[in-house]
Amino acid sequence: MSPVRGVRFEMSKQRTPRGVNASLSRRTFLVRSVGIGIAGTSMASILSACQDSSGGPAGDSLRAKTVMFDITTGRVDSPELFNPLVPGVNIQQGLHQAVLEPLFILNHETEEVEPWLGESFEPNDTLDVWTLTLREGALWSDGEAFDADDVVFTIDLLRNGPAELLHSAPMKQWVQSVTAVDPRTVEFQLVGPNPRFQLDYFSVKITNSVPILPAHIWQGQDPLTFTNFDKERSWPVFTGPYRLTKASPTEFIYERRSDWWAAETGVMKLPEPERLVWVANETEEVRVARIADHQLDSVADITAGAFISLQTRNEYAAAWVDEEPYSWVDPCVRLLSFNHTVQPWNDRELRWAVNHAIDRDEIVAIAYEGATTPARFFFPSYPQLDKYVDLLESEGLFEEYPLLEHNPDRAIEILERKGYTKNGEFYEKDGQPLQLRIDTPSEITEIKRIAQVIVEQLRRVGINATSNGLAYATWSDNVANGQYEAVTDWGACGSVSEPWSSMQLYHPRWVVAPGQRANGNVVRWTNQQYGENVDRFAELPLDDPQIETHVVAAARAWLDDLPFIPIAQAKKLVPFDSYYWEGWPSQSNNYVQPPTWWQSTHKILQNLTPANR
Amino acid sequence: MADVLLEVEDATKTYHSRGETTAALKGVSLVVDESPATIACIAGESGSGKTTLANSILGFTQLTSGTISYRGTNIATLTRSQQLEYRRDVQAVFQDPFGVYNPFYRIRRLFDVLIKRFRLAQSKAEARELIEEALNVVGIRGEEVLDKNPHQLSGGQRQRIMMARAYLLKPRLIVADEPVSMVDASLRAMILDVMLRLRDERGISFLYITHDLSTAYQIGDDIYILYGGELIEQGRAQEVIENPQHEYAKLLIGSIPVPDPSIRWNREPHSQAG
Amino acid sequence: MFAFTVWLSATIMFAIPQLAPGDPVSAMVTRLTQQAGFVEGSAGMIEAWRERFGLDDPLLIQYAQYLKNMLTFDYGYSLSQFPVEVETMIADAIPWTIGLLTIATIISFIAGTVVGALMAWRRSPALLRLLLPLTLTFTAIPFFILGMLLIYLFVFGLEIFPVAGGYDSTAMPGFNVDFIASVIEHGTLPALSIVIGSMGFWALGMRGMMITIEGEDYLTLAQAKGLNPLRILFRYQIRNAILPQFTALMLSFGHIVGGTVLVEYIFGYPGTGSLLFRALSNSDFTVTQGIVFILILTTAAAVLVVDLIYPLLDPRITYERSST
Amino acid sequence: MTLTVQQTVAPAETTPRRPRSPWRNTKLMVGTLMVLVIVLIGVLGPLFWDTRLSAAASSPLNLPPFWEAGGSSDHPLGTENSGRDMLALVISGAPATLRIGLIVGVISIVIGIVLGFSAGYLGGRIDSVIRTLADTALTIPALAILIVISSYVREIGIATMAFIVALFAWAGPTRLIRAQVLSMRELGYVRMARLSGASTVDIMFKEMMPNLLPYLAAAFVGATSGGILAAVGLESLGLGPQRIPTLGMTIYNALQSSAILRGMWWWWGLPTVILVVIFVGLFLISTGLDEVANPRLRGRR
Amino acid sequence: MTRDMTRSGEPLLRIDDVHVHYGRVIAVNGVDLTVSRGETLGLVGESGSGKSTLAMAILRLITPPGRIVSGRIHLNGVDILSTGGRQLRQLRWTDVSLIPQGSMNSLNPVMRIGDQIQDAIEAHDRRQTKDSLRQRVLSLLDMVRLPARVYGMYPHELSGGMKQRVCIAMAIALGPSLIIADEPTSALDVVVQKTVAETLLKVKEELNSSMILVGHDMALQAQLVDRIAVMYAGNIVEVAPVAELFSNPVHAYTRHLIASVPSITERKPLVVKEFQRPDLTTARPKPELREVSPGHLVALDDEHSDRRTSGEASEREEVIPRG
Repeated sequence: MSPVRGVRFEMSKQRTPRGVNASLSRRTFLVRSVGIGIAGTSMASILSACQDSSGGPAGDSLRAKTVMFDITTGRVDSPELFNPLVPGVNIQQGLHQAVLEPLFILNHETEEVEPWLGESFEPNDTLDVWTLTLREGALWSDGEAFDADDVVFTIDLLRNGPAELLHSAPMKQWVQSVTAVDPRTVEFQLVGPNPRFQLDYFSVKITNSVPILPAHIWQGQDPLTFTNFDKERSWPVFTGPYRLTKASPTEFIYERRSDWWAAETGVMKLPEPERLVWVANETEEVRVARIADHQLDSVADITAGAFISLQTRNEYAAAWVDEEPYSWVDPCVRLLSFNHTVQPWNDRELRWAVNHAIDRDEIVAIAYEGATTPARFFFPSYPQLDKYVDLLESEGLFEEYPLLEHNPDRAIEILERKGYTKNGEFYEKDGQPLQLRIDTPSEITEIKRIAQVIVEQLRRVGINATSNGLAYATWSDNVANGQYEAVTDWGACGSVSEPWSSMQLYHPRWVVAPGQRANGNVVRWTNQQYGENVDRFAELPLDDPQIETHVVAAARAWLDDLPFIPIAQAKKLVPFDSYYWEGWPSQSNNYVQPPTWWQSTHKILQNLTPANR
Repeated sequence: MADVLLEVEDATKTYHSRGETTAALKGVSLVVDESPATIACIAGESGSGKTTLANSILGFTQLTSGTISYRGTNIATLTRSQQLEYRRDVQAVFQDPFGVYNPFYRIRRLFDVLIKRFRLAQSKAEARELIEEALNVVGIRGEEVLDKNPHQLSGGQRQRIMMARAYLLKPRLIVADEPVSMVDASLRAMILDVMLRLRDERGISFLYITHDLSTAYQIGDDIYILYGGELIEQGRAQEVIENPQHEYAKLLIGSIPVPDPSIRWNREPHSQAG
Repeated sequence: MFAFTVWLSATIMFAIPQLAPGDPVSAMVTRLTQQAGFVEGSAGMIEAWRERFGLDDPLLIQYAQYLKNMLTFDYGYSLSQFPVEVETMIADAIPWTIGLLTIATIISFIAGTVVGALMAWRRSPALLRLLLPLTLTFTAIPFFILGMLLIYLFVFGLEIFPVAGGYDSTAMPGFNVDFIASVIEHGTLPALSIVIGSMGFWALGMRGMMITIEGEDYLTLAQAKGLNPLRILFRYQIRNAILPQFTALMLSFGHIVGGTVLVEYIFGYPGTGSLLFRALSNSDFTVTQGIVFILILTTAAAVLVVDLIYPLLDPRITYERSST
Repeated sequence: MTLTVQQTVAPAETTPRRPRSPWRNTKLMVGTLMVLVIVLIGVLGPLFWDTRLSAAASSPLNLPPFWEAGGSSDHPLGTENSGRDMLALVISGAPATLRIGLIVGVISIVIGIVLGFSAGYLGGRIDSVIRTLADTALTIPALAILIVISSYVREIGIATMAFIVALFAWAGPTRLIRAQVLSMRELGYVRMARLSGASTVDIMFKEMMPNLLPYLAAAFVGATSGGILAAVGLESLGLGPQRIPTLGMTIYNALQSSAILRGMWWWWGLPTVILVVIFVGLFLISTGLDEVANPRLRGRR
Repeated sequence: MTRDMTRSGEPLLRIDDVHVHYGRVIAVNGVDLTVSRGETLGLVGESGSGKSTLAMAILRLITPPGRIVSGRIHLNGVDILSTGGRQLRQLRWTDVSLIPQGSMNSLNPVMRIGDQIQDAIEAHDRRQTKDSLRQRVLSLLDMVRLPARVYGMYPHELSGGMKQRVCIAMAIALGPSLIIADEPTSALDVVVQKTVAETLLKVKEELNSSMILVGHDMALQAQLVDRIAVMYAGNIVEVAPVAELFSNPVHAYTRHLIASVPSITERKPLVVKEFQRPDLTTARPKPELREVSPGHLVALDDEHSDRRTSGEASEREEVIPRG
């Protein structure tokens, strides 16, 4: 109770950012409405007294010590839930950016796995025993030592606990046993070789990683209903450099702990921001308006149009890249996927016809207003993966299979060769019109807009394409159960620094009959040659040079069939305001990837310095 | 002995609403003769049950108990075709001369519908004749009214056209439910006169339902006085008015103002001096 | 009537997710795991969740359980926000909606009724009567379109109001000046859009009733009595004309609750409308059912209240007769 | 003795209370005109403008209307951020929106007539059942349930949309017609018709229906307007038809893309203006019809 | 010109050449009339004759589209038509009160009886305690023979006769010099009508007020009034003391009215006759009244003298404007 009350007191004294702007007229209005609404001049005078003090330098100096972030998911329905294992938790309100530290952080820029709470995580030669070494001197925020027992406790909880728990599925799948060798060493015995065990689960590959929980607090709790929150006891207890001091549906405040273990041990310096605030913003308008007024330092992914209008309002606002596409590439490439159990789209030639009908540049220009780049392959455009794509290019695969070639004439030629004739606007065969219905999840505007442009492009060559918005639940169910003709999706999402994760998703072993829920390969593409080649490097160490050969062979099989069509890189346009804080990541200062809703934000906090404006 | 046209026997009607039972008619019996044609008057104040009785006879409401027989047949047991027959034989004229006209249609339709439904005429010319005749009876010329809309007619005209309409079917009985109470006094005689003439010249009997005993006295053959759903006085008109037996009937007759300033009501004793 | 309404709508709410394609649980799991890409064990996870939410039980048992839960106000856990309880979420959201609604509706009711009365009053200045077309025009426009216009005008044009939310995200919910001030500030535009949009409705209804009773003899008599015109207006005209307005008022609560879904959406207002919309996007059927059930219950209760208090307002109507 | 009664010819047509045809009502006419304009935009628009420009990627992005700096006469009302031409969007969106309303209107009025007459005229148990159903449908917060339904049933075209909306829209007309029929049932001319041996069907359709016309028309317009309101509401939440560029969808897209923030007023403003015209037009028609049906409301400012 | 024929000099009410139009309808076409103190005047006519309009004109209760076009109405020497606002309000009820036509709807359905009577009293004499006010109302109720419990009742709880008594009680609350009773008993059953009419006369005489009794029922008028004015098509066609009028009706219309009253005392043949009603929307001259015997004035118009003698029903159309 007490810390919150303290905050409340402070909040009322500072010049808090409220609404879109804090102009005088609005304040006058506020006073008036309070005066009228609540009645009584006394109330109004109290309020104006508050305002007088809020204009002072004290308020500004507090702001200068604070970094304001955007809760990208909006309002938090469960502000007092800090259990990272249940679906109701919102870890992106600062919990895993400032409090819950990962063992390792995969730096998407360097593609190095950087140590954080963990020092190293090494496999044996057969890749089925992994040994984790923790940092020396790591402490929980309540002073208890962070040690191997905590790791063992957490992994065992996930292995043996309820199946509903987040992260439990992979631990149940992979970990045969986990043992504490000594307080800093944990040994994982896996059920089989897995070269990506550390990368996939413990290194913030995408968004977050398996959280390590303080055993002394979690012991005996029901992991499904434990909230892990107690104001009196300064819970949640994790290892990060900040402590939660306020939690409301719209705002979370964290204060810096001077006793952070990494600063104590000298591994890292104490982050400069004394205070971190995460604020829920209802709409893109609000986000942009607030960052334009320096009321936020970083906001979530916004549209290109909104960013352009932001730049005209705030000269300190910048994104990852200074010019188009402005955005940083997210790991999930946007695809056009066909259902291979549906005629006639199980015909590779028709899919190639579609590919030639598609103009990726136009999609980028229209659906993204220029904020992304076309996809050359179904890998995100990251250095390690680009190397493989470059390899495909040098092997001449793209000459053989001109994936990026926008050539409507060729598309038409294929269609006519296949016996399709034009009847009016569209092609048909045996009286059957050539139709393609592309289902999209209507809540996800970006995916929907891609489909809309594709539809227009296909219609231009004479394919009667339509796009059809579905509720996300329906859509994802349809996709998993193979009940669709085509979808725009991001189903190849997985690889970041190595190719297998994404490639294995389309392994024939995952193919199930339509109507059954597919756990991968939702397009139901069966290509044994592809499968064999993917299998060949499944268990190779990540740096094994043989991987290249197998990737090329698998990619050839893939390109030949073209089971789905990569369209565009996923963009994340993440603006930063350097009015109060400098040192934000950018392409020119690319020390880490920029999304501030990822657990890798810990690294950004290390790099922020006050602008002292 | 005269032929019985309509006989009401022990008619009782009760309404139930939310646990409360109200009796609108309590064992009312009466007879309307067919020949000679009779004007039987049902008189009573509001709430006496006279309208319920009329509605029951016209088949708009069902009796709780008791029977209404038309020429010896209980009207509740009429077959479909008998019902149509009954409709043809027993017609009605209502109090409100305005509401009975569907404002959407011209007057002509009132007659056309009947002619069509009851197949009264074989040809257009015959139909025209029938209508003219009916209107003649009530003293109206067809061309003056047939192509008009109801609101273009006066109250007296409307009520007479209704009479003509009823007459068109050559009914044996016309239930006239307060036919003059919404008509100006100076026009009242005209309608009552039509009734008399229909009785005398066409042999049509009437059930004249009214709150106004004086008009009943003027044209009625028999008078039945209802009070609270009960029949309290009945007999030949002259007899009932001049020599009432029931206390209430006496009170009722005594309360009717006499159009003669020389026979004034008694004022309150202390105000008589004025 | 009350029970029937509640039962029927509750059943509809139960049936919709049953009839609809898509499995909310697998959708939720897909959502949870999509960012991490492929999760091999997701089938087991789905199974576990289905069991937790009793989705594998026979339909009739689910239905019975559902009805029981609804009636005992036990809505269980949110599917997408597990282990948050649906009740908690609704309890957080409902004061906002009720607050916004009550205040906006009452303001609009009073203002509309007065305007309507004055429009029908013979003594009102002609200028006031010119208000009619204006008010009516606004009535025809949906709340949320008015909301957009207001945002454009006041937020981006004049920059007087904050664009969205129920309060400053930095204010601490509770009884403090900052919070209350910010609630008022944030509520003004949404409330205004409801007030502007519905005032004409009340005005029109009131005007109609005033005109309907205009020829009544008791008004002539009141005038003949030489009463003050204002007294006639309030105690005779308004007092009689306003009665049907109360029925409409209670009924309108239900409709406005529906209408405010959009207003809340436009203004990012943290009420039941936004919650409902979020729950739907998350296929969170427990929350959806809970909210809609509460909405139905409130509306049906409002109607019931009307039935109960109407006899108090209109001495002519005793309770027994009020059911027509 | 002389008679002082003035004798003059009194042609019935000059009866003082005889009103001018009530259908010549200003509100009715202005409202009809407004709706007609929208209909004309939809009917004639395609003759003058290429509605294929309402498809994504058909035009340059984010152009303002021609009179603003940067505007182009090729796209007189500007374009939005997917390269759709606003003029084409309006031309194809306005009739689509109206169509939804009309389907809803027709469905509701047909249901309303059938149920309303059955309930009002036949009475008894049928009446209780229908009345309860209608009252229930009126009580239920329809839009909330519609949102739920349409978020589940997403295979939405204009007809589906209209059917979903009509699920609740029939109750209003039903209740209104029932009330009218109920009060009419005891009217003199209905009794007269029964006395003339008219069948129930005849009484309903030949005697009552003609006099109900203004009410039916008002109920129809009301249901249409309510249908459009609900449909536009759902569309603006992104729950509408996806392929057809209805006005609500355009507003949804504009909201999704921060059109207000970006100052692209034409993007959300134009569909809004069209909707306002439709709503106000329908509203005027329905109040006009009210006045036709209810003469007491007539002749007041 | 009408001459005052009462003994007390200046009459209480004097109406001079009043014209009232309802839209295009000339409802009252130049009426001259006087009412003396203590007198009960019957104003008789059929629908559309303008009798109620004239009564309302005296109260200045003509509402649009009706308007008083010209004329003067002096009550107690005050020209009512030239007053307005407060003065008019003050004049109403203290000088002239109304017993309205439709007793069923004349009381505010949502106010208690006591409050409605108090309303009238309070509007005119303010300073009094709640208790004395209540006492006044109770004694008024007693005067019209209503039980005290009526004080706290709502109109719908009363029968028609009781409601009409309430209206009478209200009308006499301030002891007005003139009571206008507009068909006060037409909605009542005859038995009740008689007692209410008796009550009305009683209280009127107790207060020594004058009264205008508007009505269409000649028989009832014969019972209640001192003098009768017959209105036809917006004009007064005959005025005479009641006995004189009944024994010696001069005007054809008056005669017809008297003849059409069905008697309860003797059966006689119906007199069927139809009068041609003038078109009320066209301007027509105001008939001149001539005195045929003391206090008996008749509109004489030689031009149409032959029209009235016919005893047969004329088949001519007539138009009766309703309302």
